[in-house]
Amino acid sequence: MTKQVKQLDRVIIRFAGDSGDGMQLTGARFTAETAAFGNDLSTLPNFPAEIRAPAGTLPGVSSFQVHFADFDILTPGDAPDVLVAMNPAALRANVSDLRPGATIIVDTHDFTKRNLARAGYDANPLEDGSLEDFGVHEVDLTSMTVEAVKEFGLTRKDAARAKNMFALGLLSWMYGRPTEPTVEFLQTRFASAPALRDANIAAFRAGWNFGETTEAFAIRYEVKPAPMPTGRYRNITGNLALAYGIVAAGNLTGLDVFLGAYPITPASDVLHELSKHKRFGVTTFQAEDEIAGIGAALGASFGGALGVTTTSGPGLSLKMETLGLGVMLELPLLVCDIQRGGPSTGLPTKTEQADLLQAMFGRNGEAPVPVVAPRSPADCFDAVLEATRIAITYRTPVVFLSDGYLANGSEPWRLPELSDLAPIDPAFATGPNHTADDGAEQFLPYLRDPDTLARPWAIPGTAGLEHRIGGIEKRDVTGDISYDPANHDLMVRTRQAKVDAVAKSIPPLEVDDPDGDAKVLVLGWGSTYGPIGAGVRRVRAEGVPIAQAHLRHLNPFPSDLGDVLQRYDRVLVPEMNLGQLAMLLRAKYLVDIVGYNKVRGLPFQAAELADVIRGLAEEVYS
Amino acid sequence: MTKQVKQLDRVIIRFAGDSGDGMQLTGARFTAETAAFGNDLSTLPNFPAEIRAPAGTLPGVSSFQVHFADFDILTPGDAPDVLVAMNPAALRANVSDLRPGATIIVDTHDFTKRNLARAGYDANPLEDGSLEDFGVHEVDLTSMTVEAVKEFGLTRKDAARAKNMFALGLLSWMYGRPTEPTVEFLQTRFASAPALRDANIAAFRAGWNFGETTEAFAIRYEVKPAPMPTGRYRNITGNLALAYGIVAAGNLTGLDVFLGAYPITPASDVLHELSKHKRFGVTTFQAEDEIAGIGAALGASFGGALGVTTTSGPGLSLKMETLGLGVMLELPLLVCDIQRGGPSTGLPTKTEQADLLQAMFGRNGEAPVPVVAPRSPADCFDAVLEATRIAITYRTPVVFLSDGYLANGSEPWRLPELSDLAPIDPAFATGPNHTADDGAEQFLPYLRDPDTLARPWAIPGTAGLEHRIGGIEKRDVTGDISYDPANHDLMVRTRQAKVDAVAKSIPPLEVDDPDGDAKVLVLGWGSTYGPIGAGVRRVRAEGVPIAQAHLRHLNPFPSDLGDVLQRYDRVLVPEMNLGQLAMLLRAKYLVDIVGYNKVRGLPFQAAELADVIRGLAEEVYS
Amino acid sequence: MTTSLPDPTLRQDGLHGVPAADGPADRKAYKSDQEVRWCPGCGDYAILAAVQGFMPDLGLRRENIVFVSGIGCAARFPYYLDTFGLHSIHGRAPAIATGLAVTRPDLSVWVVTGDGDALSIGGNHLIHALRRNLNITILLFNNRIYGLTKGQYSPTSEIGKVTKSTPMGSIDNPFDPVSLALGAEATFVARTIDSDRKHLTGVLKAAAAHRGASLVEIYQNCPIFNDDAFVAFKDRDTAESALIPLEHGEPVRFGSEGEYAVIREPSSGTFFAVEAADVDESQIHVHDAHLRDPSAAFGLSKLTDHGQMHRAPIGIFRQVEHPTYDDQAREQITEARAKQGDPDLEALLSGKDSWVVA
Amino acid sequence: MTTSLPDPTLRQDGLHGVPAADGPADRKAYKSDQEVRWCPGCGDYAILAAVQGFMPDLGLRRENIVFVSGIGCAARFPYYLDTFGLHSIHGRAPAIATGLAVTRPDLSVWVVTGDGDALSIGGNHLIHALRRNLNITILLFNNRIYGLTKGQYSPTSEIGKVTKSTPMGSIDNPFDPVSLALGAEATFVARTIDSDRKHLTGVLKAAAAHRGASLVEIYQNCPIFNDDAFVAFKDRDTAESALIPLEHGEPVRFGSEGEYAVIREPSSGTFFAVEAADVDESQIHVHDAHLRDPSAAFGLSKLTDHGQMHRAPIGIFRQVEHPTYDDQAREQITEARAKQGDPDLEALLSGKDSWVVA
Ligand SMILES: Cc1ncc(C[n+]2csc(CCOP(=O)(O)OP(=O)(O)O)c2C)c(N)n1
Ligand SMILES: Cc1ncc(C[n+]2csc(CCOP(=O)(O)OP(=O)(O)O)c2C)c(N)n1
Ligand code: SF4
Ligand code: SF4
Ligand SMILES: [Mg+2]
Ligand SMILES: [Mg+2]
Repeated sequence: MTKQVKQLDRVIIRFAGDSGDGMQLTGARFTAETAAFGNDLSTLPNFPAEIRAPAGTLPGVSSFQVHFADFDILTPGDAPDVLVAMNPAALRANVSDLRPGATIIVDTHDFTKRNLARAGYDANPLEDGSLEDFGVHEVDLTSMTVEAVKEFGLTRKDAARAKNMFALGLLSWMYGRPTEPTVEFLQTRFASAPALRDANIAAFRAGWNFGETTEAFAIRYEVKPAPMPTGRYRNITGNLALAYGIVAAGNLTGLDVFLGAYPITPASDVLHELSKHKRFGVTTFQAEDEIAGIGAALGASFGGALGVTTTSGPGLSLKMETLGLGVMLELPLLVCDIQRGGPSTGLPTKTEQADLLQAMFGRNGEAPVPVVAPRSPADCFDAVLEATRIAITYRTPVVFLSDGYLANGSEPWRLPELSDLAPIDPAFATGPNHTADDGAEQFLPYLRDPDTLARPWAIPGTAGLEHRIGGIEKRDVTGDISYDPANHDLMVRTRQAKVDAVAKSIPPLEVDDPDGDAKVLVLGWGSTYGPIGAGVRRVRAEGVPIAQAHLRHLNPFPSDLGDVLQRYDRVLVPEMNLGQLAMLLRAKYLVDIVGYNKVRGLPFQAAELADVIRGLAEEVYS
Repeated sequence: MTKQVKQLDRVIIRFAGDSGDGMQLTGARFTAETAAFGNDLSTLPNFPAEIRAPAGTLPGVSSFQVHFADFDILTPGDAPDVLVAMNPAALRANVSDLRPGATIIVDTHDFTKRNLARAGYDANPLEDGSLEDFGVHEVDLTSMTVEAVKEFGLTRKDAARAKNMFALGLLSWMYGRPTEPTVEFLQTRFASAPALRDANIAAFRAGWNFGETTEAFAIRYEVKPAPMPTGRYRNITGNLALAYGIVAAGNLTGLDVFLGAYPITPASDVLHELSKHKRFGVTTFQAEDEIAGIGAALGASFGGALGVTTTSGPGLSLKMETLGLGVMLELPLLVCDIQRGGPSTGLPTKTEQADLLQAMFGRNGEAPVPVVAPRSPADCFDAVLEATRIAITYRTPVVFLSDGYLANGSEPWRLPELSDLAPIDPAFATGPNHTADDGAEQFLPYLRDPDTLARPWAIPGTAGLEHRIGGIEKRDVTGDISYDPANHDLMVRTRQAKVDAVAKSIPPLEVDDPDGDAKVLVLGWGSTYGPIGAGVRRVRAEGVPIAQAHLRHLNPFPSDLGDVLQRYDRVLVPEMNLGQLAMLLRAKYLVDIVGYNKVRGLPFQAAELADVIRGLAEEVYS
Repeated sequence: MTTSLPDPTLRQDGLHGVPAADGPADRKAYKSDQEVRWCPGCGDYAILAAVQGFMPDLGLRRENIVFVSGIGCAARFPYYLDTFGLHSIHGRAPAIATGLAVTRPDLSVWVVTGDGDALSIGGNHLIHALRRNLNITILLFNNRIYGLTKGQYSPTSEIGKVTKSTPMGSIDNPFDPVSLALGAEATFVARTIDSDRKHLTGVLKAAAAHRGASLVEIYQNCPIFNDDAFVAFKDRDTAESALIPLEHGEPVRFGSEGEYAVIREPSSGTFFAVEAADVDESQIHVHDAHLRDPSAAFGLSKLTDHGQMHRAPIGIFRQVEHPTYDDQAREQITEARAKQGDPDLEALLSGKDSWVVA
Repeated sequence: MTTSLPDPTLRQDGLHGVPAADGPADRKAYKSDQEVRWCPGCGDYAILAAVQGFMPDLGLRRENIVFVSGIGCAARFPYYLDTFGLHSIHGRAPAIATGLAVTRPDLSVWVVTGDGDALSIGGNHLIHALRRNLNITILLFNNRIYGLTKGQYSPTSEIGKVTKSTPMGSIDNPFDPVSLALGAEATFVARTIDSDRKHLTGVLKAAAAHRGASLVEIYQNCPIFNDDAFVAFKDRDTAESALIPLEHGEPVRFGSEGEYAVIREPSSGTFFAVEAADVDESQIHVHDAHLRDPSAAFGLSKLTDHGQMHRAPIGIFRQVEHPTYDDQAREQITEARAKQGDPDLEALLSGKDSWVVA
């Protein structure tokens, strides 16, 4: 039968099921097809904190949301247009997020008394009319899948397992996604298990055909490719972009990379990924704890490698004493914190921005470090290169602040031309750097570059540069132990001045103020970039002028930030914390920042921010 | 011969010698005599970081300064009037601090070529006229001591050792100090070694008689007792007052005290002192590291004891993760940080105020804790009782911020009437705190007191109150694990609100503005109280109206702080850091605080602050 | 292998001082209201069942029992027992338990920890708790993997283990928790396995009965991330010839018909597993868990192979009396009071050098 | 007890890969310009002299030697040697050395640490460095006290020790660093003493020659805070009957005329010191440091008494070959390159699923 085709500019689909149902894989595949098709897209996975909560229960629900469009989009979307629910729990956990009139595709197979109860339903939602605002498609995905793959002689369990591919096939049909990539993927993925391979491919095709043939689905949707700058693209998550950025940093500095890390959600994947790239001269060391992880990285830096450590909030707390040593030693070091919900163990799998002040101040004494934050998944690549530039140029530890949303979210990434990436020169000291009055050639480990205030990086193995350094206060220039009061005051100020001096190398803040007539500035940092941008867009679309700027450098701030803030009547700073950046801005610039703060473990929604911005704009412009 | 007696209102004496010369003891004894005599006083010991640097070298010099007067004084004084130097290094290390015309008493015995060289003197300062601005008394203290004690048949080494008592005797004579206390002290101290006892007493008497008889000393000085409020007094250091405060806290709460600590300068003495007071129900646990120290203390708190941990900056960094757990568990816990020079190992034996922001923000996530700081050595007693009140009443960890200057400095302390100390009720939960709709009696571990927002403290052993808590986000009221976004936002805000609520229990800020006409306010926190007060006095003495206020509560601030700041044209905040309190004030109140910052590892000097205050006043009043 | 515990009100053992329950309790009383959330087939279920099963036998008041854990799948344990519980942070449970045990002689304090929690981040607290002989019972759930973080190798994983963080295989020697504990002066060291409820229960009861730090390594299967770790011990055919049960005072024999035995090679002093038939009965090593010298116990721990496991001794390796840290800490307080008399705060504060201003 | 080291360019030992010096150096070359700042009579002076003394014999380039230390009196050591040095933070030296050793095969990496630094706050890093068999040489200066912080008891202090923090005496069992290291799978474990320059030098050279983690416990006197800790070993009359020298392949005899010997009691397997005269030569234990099984070495470590010491074995307890963590980490990189070919960053970034927008 021929089907009606409807044009859409954007669609938000959420796949939801039990942890065991392979929803992350399904979402990833749909995303890959969508990317290949050429839409712009943004994704948001959401998994339970438990390894595997009991099947069919709410805590066991895992979901993956993908937002794709024929224009450039900034977020995974607020309210899904389509929900694929593989069991009652998946339905119950997600239905309240849907927009009115949304489409729901449910696998009815598990809607048994028992499973409804496990999900906390007293009545069957498919029957009690509670879903009447939605377009519900009841399909026994499981049985159809089992039927479709019976020829391959799998156990019933394995056969049923392929239902996620059936669902993927159906959705691929609905939105005219290309199918080859997925077929190829399944071929390689299950190369070693032919039966599984064929079953999954068959299920996938069966799902497609089901859409094609059944009456139930009368409409297909078309979302045209989005116009994008020319170039080669790939879809990438924040953690992957971070890992690749670290590999690239080794390449651009010409240094071996040493990662010292202790596993912790949501940072572990960076360790996993980097452990695969040994041939790039990347060594990964799974340490006994976070302290050993940063300690080993610092030792590697002392030896002339690019020392890196990756962790999340609780781990960062443990690294603080050693980070302070790094500040004293003035050695390059990358400390990457993939922020999660806190305090303490908090919400390990949820996102948050509440480690900014810890990164700034979490050490004893005056121990300043530069802080850099990426704004989107793909931006993790560029941001970590910037962090590396600062660390190497200024001989200092740098804290890189990503978060769970960036880490696991994905977006299309336009691949950089390697030739466009600026090399970073470690400029090791190779000989004496001073001639004494008596004409003797000397090496002075704390004699600084007058411009950057950086000290020489003299690595073991360099004849004549033997020297000893440590965590006790050091005499200016010589680096010898010094208890002299004036010297201490000087060194404390010099370490601060060195970090402040980084600002000289930071470009002016980019302010997006289309007509230059906005009186309200929305300023953010980190992963709020997408939601803020989307919110700003909506309000602008209503004809209200709004300026937007986003900070990559949290310490030091760009030199012109103060002037920028002065230019606007009101400055709104949305943060997924209780106002940490706002506090730093208020203290430094004495500007009465308006904070909008939510600490829900979830990214902001565009609509929510649009309301806040609109509200503020009304005050200002009325 | 009869000697002329000269009246003085105040004198600053510094005893300086090699680490082995017993200068700390000498100073302590002179202080005890002075206290007994009834002067007001303030002391400042200063020891080398090395255990025992080579004898006769500058790094080996140890000194003790005592300032006493016939009026109430606030600091150990800026420039000594008298220096007692037991060797060339002691002279060289201290002479530059003296006021012009100061008196120097040198033990000439060690002024040999070799010892002059070790101290870095090319020429003998006693001969090259470099000391002409001073009144120098050259005395071979060592030989006279050896002579004085020869009858007791000590080795020459032991005999010479008594020279510090000879010096003490001489100074005691010069300033008319009572001698009995010291004689008694020596009798008990050396009870087990009669020869040493007699020798030291003899040396002490010999020193006194030498002053009495020799022509060299023509003048005796008299410093009348200072008028002080009636009561019983003792001289006390900050660390001792802190230890006693903790013992008293156990007494006032009726709880056993458990101290989990790992030794670290300058906090170790608190562990040492508390380990002596087991009979007060104080258990001290020398842990394997700082993390175990706070962990054990937190475990003890869970069990219903008063959990305490003591440390210094680097140790506080290590405790942060566990402190965050304490914030989640909402249990009482005292975390005492005796700040020292940082960052990293920094200047272990020097003082600093640079851990304030670490205390405020050094944990992952939003993890607020109240912060309290003492203002003087004796005030450590009251301040830790206040910290205990907050910790117990609000079920929260509290950070107590002392520093090296308070820890080792001393002053007379008017002993409190025990009956005046308010009891602190731990108010353990004893039964269910909620009746369910079905009438069932329940215990809800996170059901809060509406006023304080404190949760119940239900300790093991209480039948029916069995419950489980941990570091994962908890559901409001029940304390069960919860990953619910709205609940997380609520709990984050509630923990913050609870700490903010402490402000309701804090008295209004005391502002000392004698005629209420000052336009300049000098605001401080912690150990700067003395120097600031002394500086303010000097400027007021010149007829310039200056207001002074000092913060005991750094988090939350007293509720009226904002209004106070508004009342003054200019607010000066002197800090021994780069402006940490200033930053908090600017951020919260948007007031353009004027910071005065020195990070020299030494307390401010009254004269220095007077200049700064005067300078600012001139701007404002002109 | 089952130890019956004397009436808690009388006994001088590990539970001395912990108030006895008024009446018998049943296992249900120890089940909390929380839904258990481990993966299907996780060995943790069996251990939970065993613990809930024998808790009533201890005859203690439930409110005087505290389970302290760190972080990990294993560390979720306390939520499922209706006693007091503290799910703390990664690796710190022994430290936290220290403050609790020292200040509360009336509590039975248990620590539940995983191989990563106990031996990786928490290694230092563990060896110090053992060294001090703190009166606590430590259950080390050893699944030879990081479960909660989804399958990285742990300090007990075999060399060459391929995991997410070691695609080319791990290169660290694993710890043997028993050897490590003996090297750290532990007074009670045992090993058992999730799949043998009777053995598990017997060892845990003996551990509870020991006054001092008891370390019990429990081989625990993680079907999701390390399913084959203990196959040799689970599989009916191989289990009996793979597990070497140590019984105090008994010759060490194993195998379905006791066809294997353990002997000590005289010159090197090394223990070997042999065919019982090949040696004289007199050569078979007789296990003595009560030896002061831990060397024999240490030697036996070296019979454990650390690759894909096919052989390991289980049972109590060492069990010796030694004063506990917490008992002595409390005795010092008693002694101080006896010596120095009742505390007098006023006298303390005024000290020796006070003076009066009238 | 002295080990002569082969030409560094040829050897396959612990120093393999570290460039050889062009010519002979003398000890002065190893003295830094920093004034040594320990108390008069501190055992650290003797150790420093010994190290400065034999460093030239290693025949290495000075710039390829790195000393990493933690915090404590002992930890000041690196300042006094004119090599590269890192005086880090308390307890973390082994962790820091790990990153250095793994990334720089051309360096000779030494860790200097105290009993508090290594066994208290740093215990976990120490046992993990040993377990991994990192190619570093660890000098543990054991003065059985916290020196730098002015005399609190340490994890090696005897029970009952009265210190500033334990006025009524300490109540913790001390660790035996040798037992602990063996429990942690260490491949080279030795003990020596500051007062015997020859023995000290010999053991340290052997440690440097070992490829893998070498732990050398050095009894070090702290005259200021723990002066009597090792009296029995210093005092001429008692020393020879107090120290039990272990020599690989030799029967264990001691005493000025070798009048004492060590035997292993057959049934328990425990080692005892006896009058040589009372036993048959054949009963005397012959030391084998190369046994794979560490049990005998562990047993010998238990001859150490941990009270006021009057008996302790010194020498090399264990020395066995085992692949090192750092060598293997580097081999994996080489292997990866061989297998997967030269790195291609562009290919890595674009991955398998990239597409082109024209
Ligand atoms: C400070 C800190 N670091 C890391 C983590 C992440 N983490 C949680 S559990 C765990 C290891 C779990 O392994 P194990 O202790 O063996 O317990 P299992 O899950 O296997 O039972 C890690 C690395 C954390 N929660 N906190
Ligand atoms: C994080 C931290 N905690 C505590 C200290 C204080 N501290 C310095 S050295 C030391 C112990 C020294 O003992 P040991 O390691 O035996 O060395 P020794 O001085 O005896 O040579 C301590 C507790 C510190 N510097 N840093
Ligand atoms: S991951 Fe492994 S250890 Fe954790 S719950 Fe699942 S099966 Fe058990
Ligand atoms: S305190 Fe002891 S260990 Fe430290 S330098 Fe002095 S003598 Fe040596
Ligand atoms: Mg595990
Ligand atoms: Mg020591």
